[in-house]
Amino acid sequence: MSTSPTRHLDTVKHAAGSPDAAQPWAELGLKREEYDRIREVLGRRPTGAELAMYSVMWSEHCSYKSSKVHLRQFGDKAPHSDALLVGIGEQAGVVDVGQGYAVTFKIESHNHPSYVEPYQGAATGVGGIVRDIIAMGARPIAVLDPLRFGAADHPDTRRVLPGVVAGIGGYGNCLGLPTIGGEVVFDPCYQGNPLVNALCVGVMRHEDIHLAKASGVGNKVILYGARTGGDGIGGASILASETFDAAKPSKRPAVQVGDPFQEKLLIECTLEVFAEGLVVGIQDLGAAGLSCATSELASAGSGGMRVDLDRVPLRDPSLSPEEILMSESQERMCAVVEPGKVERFLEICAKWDVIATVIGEVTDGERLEIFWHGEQIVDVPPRTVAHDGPVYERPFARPGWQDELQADDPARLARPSGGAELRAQVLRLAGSPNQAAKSWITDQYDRYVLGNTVLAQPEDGAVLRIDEETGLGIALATDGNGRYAKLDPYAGAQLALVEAYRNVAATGARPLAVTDCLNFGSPEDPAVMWQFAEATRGLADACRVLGTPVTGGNVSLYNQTGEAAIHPTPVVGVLGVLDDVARRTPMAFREEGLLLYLLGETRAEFGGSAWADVVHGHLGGLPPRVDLERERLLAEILVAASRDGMIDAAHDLSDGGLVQAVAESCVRGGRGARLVPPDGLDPFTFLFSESTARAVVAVPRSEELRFTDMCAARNQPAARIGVVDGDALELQGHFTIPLAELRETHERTLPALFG
Amino acid sequence: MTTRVGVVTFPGSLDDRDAQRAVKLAGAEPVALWHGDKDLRQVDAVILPGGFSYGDYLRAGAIARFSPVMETIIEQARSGLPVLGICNGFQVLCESHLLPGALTRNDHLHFVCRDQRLRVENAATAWTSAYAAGQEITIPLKNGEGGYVADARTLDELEAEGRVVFRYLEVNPNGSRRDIAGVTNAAGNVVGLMPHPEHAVEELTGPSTDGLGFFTSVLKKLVS
Amino acid sequence: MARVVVDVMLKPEILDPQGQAVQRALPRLGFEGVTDVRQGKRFELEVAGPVDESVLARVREMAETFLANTVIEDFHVHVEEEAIR
Amino acid sequence: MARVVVDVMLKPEILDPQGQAVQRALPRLGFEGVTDVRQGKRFELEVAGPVDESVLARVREMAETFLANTVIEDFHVHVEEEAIR
Ligand SMILES: Nc1ncnc2c1ncn2[C@@H]1O[C@H](COP(=O)(O)OP(=O)(O)O)[C@@H](O)[C@H]1O
Ligand SMILES: [Mg+2]
Repeated sequence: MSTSPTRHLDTVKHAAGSPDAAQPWAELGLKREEYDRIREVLGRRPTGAELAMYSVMWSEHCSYKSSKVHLRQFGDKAPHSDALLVGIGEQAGVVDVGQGYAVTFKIESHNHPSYVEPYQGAATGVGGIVRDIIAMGARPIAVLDPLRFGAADHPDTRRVLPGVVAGIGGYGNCLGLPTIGGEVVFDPCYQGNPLVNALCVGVMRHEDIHLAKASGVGNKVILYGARTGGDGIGGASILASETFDAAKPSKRPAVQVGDPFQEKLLIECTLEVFAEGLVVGIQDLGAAGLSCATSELASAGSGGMRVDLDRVPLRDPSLSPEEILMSESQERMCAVVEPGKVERFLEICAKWDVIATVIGEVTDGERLEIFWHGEQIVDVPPRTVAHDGPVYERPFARPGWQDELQADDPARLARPSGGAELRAQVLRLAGSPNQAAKSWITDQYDRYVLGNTVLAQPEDGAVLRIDEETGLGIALATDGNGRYAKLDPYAGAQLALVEAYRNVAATGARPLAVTDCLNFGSPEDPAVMWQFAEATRGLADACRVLGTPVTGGNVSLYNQTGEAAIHPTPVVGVLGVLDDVARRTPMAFREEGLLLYLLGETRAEFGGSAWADVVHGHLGGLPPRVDLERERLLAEILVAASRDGMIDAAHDLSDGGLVQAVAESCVRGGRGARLVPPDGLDPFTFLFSESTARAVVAVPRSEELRFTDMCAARNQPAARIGVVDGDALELQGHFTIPLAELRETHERTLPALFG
Repeated sequence: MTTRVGVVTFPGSLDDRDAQRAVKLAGAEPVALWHGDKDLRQVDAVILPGGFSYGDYLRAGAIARFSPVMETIIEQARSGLPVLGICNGFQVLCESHLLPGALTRNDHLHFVCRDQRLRVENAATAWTSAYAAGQEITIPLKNGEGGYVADARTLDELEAEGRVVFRYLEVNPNGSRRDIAGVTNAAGNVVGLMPHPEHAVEELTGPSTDGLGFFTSVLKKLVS
Repeated sequence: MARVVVDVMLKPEILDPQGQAVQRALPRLGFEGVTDVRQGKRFELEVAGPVDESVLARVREMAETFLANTVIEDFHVHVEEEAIR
Repeated sequence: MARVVVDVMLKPEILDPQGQAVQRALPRLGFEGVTDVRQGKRFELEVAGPVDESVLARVREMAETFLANTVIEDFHVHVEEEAIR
């Protein structure tokens, strides 16, 4: 695959003179037509180095060739938003949160690497998304980690989960970023394909926004950070772009090992060079390493670029130029710097003990030219590498089984009869792995570092202060429900959005913008492609109605073992803003006598529900109905109630329904609650339905009138369902569960499985 | 004249800005100190903050201990400069032999972040005079290598001399010998502990404001 | 009673941040001339009974499946001839 | 070029939770007969030039002051005879 430096060097000149030389395009994951297109673009066969660059950059992972045509909707249908400063297409979107602050956030996947090597896969996933945020000029301030694993009691989950969690903690804690929210979902469909998504958020002043581009002839290209080694060659991006087959050793990439300490130095060093105005453009090195950074920087700038690849500091001196171009060594960045500022730039790097090397410069040509010991090995139009990759209109078709699945209505399932059975099922849900407390995991994450964490897990949304004087802050939540999306991918994507949106609103924050990670099976399967098309359409449509633009995200395809794809799993992150974080609404019921109100309408909706799963092992029917106008109204009510101090606690209702939410708020606050179903609702539906656009709030008696008046005035359905009281969860006339028993049931599950 | 409290930043320090914030909230002036400078900029006291200095790669605190700033701190601590080591700072102080014992991997082998109940056993040190002996406080704990160990003789000596400053209550989160969360040197000017008082100085962001007393204690001592 | 030692080191191509941190610190401490440092793990197993080839084979299997992560690490098993302590 | 190895182990009287965790797991994995496990560190130093007594003395000093924390750890320095890889 590669030419070692001692062997013959495949120069541009040599390539032009040897059109018929055999090239390993298929091994590098290229299709015949793609290889032919490269030859057409170049007017000759590519050199080995060029082939390496095109192959990684045109991989599914880097080029989005299957998803591009669908992702366009996020731009085309984007709602107008005054808050959007930088939209989709940059390394991460940027949102105006007021008072001169801008926030950038993005979610990414590291699914395949985390299956191969859970600790390092997850750790480097965090590292990668953090560098995206630094590259925008922002200081990273927090991480969220939506995770999905196979069955909780499967032996392989015991290997993957502890490793992934330790990796996220090991990297994030050492880097000094609080990990303050996320998800943990277990489902057999993720057995061979765990999903490790990571979201990072950063903050900066408006004037500090930086975009990746290389302009200004004569400006220097500086590579800084870790030395380049053999990591990920062969390669992680290619691996993430094909059906994963762990049995094929040739597809096992050299695992990338993260160095969070190096990344911490990179953060401080990068922020310092930004602050001194030393950079023209900057780009992180992630998938496809230098191939990506040089071609993207060059194609975003005005001129061309020349790089002397032999100047790249190496960890392994035997690497060939092709390997250097493809290496995915972590903790590296690339900056474009005016010649007069290079010295100062290098000084700051030295202060932070960061290796920095001038490897090239911006030229007045239009080509990206790469040299190896003086000989030219790459001469390409950078756009053709970075942006003009293949675009596929992959066929898609609603799968034949979809109708049957939807027809399998959960109405046929036996419902609990009587108080004892209700009680038993409440406890079964509260202790089921998906509903159980996640503290065994989240206690391994530092939630205090940086000193601005106002709310963290298990709260609905994470809340961070960003200005100590004014109290300005943001809220974030991520959600996704593969079961819903399997039943109806269009609705499923919308349900992910509305849940995250509602979670953010429950804290009192105004939802502003969206990032998404689309985890799906193989795009070569028309059924999967249909799920993907439906999900993107659903998300784009709903974002338009809610006025929350998608600012960026990530697509992870080929999450599939053999013929079996994972459930379609769009994961959505929502960012909101609070003018004063002192006003945030927590989830805990902390005082006796608070009145409990159920906001929203409850219907008998059990398709894809936690109840159907836990009690009956059933997945069928239709997911809960989406009502975007109701979601928007509910958010307005929650935000107004928080701002005006009308409520003491709020918790959104989602999987597990009302009783799960109330149980969580009781356990968190150390208080019991007495519940009575509102008129017309049977106890079962009251407790377990997963109807959307609902939340439970705790209202002090002194505020009751003001609160109910507001709901009435805005047509927000609100029903008084009980009171915070005693030390048990009671459904009046049906059952009582002592708080201690509830807590014990909720908290013992994960330690018992993984402790 | 305001009291100046230095906070050292090593490569990999994480809670340095939090320690500075706590110093400010207590009414003193925080002064940033850089690991590479021997000069302590005329501060009246020094805090070694939490974090992962040098990635904690060899042993927590082992590499930081050899930094230029530590040369001066070790020297001045011996002649009475108040020094507080929090978490990684505590590890640095043990590695520097300013405090006895060592911190090892948590017995359960996981990083743990929790709101930890402590008893203040000694309220006579430079950093604890704002508390009453026996007072119970809750402040965050977050570490992977917080198990305090020392040989039995050293432990007995610490107990006998009242140099165990904090003890874990309810849960021993890391297998520390005799539930020790923090210790002092014989003179009472150097104190180290694993939990993080600087994360318990504001209602909004901490589990309590119980940590503020560390910073007011040193202020009181320096002013008097 | 015999002691079997399993040494586990990262594969040469895998980044070793720990070893690098040590190496970088050495010159500052006045130790010159060390061109590379790798940090690994050493397991000392006390085994009941004599150590014959079948015991060693079992330990090798243990190293392969458990003590080392062969995705990123190599290991070496040997009987301790010389006591550390 | 020569390789000097420094093995660092917790002193016998210091609790070794990592070693214990390994030992506890072994029977579950079907490995019986291991009565104790201790986990320590192994440093491989590549040294330029020949390794004579003075180099070893320097490495010992390095181990004493830096690679090991002698409050809780013992160490052992030796020249590598047998390569792991
Ligand atoms: N892997 C994780 N990392 C951090 N926080 C998590 C993780 N998994 C779950 N959480 C937190 O636990 C709480 C409950 O999660 P979940 O039940 O998914 O919330 P919801 O259903 O309201 O979205 C939330 O605060 C969430 O952020
Ligand atoms: Mg929620």
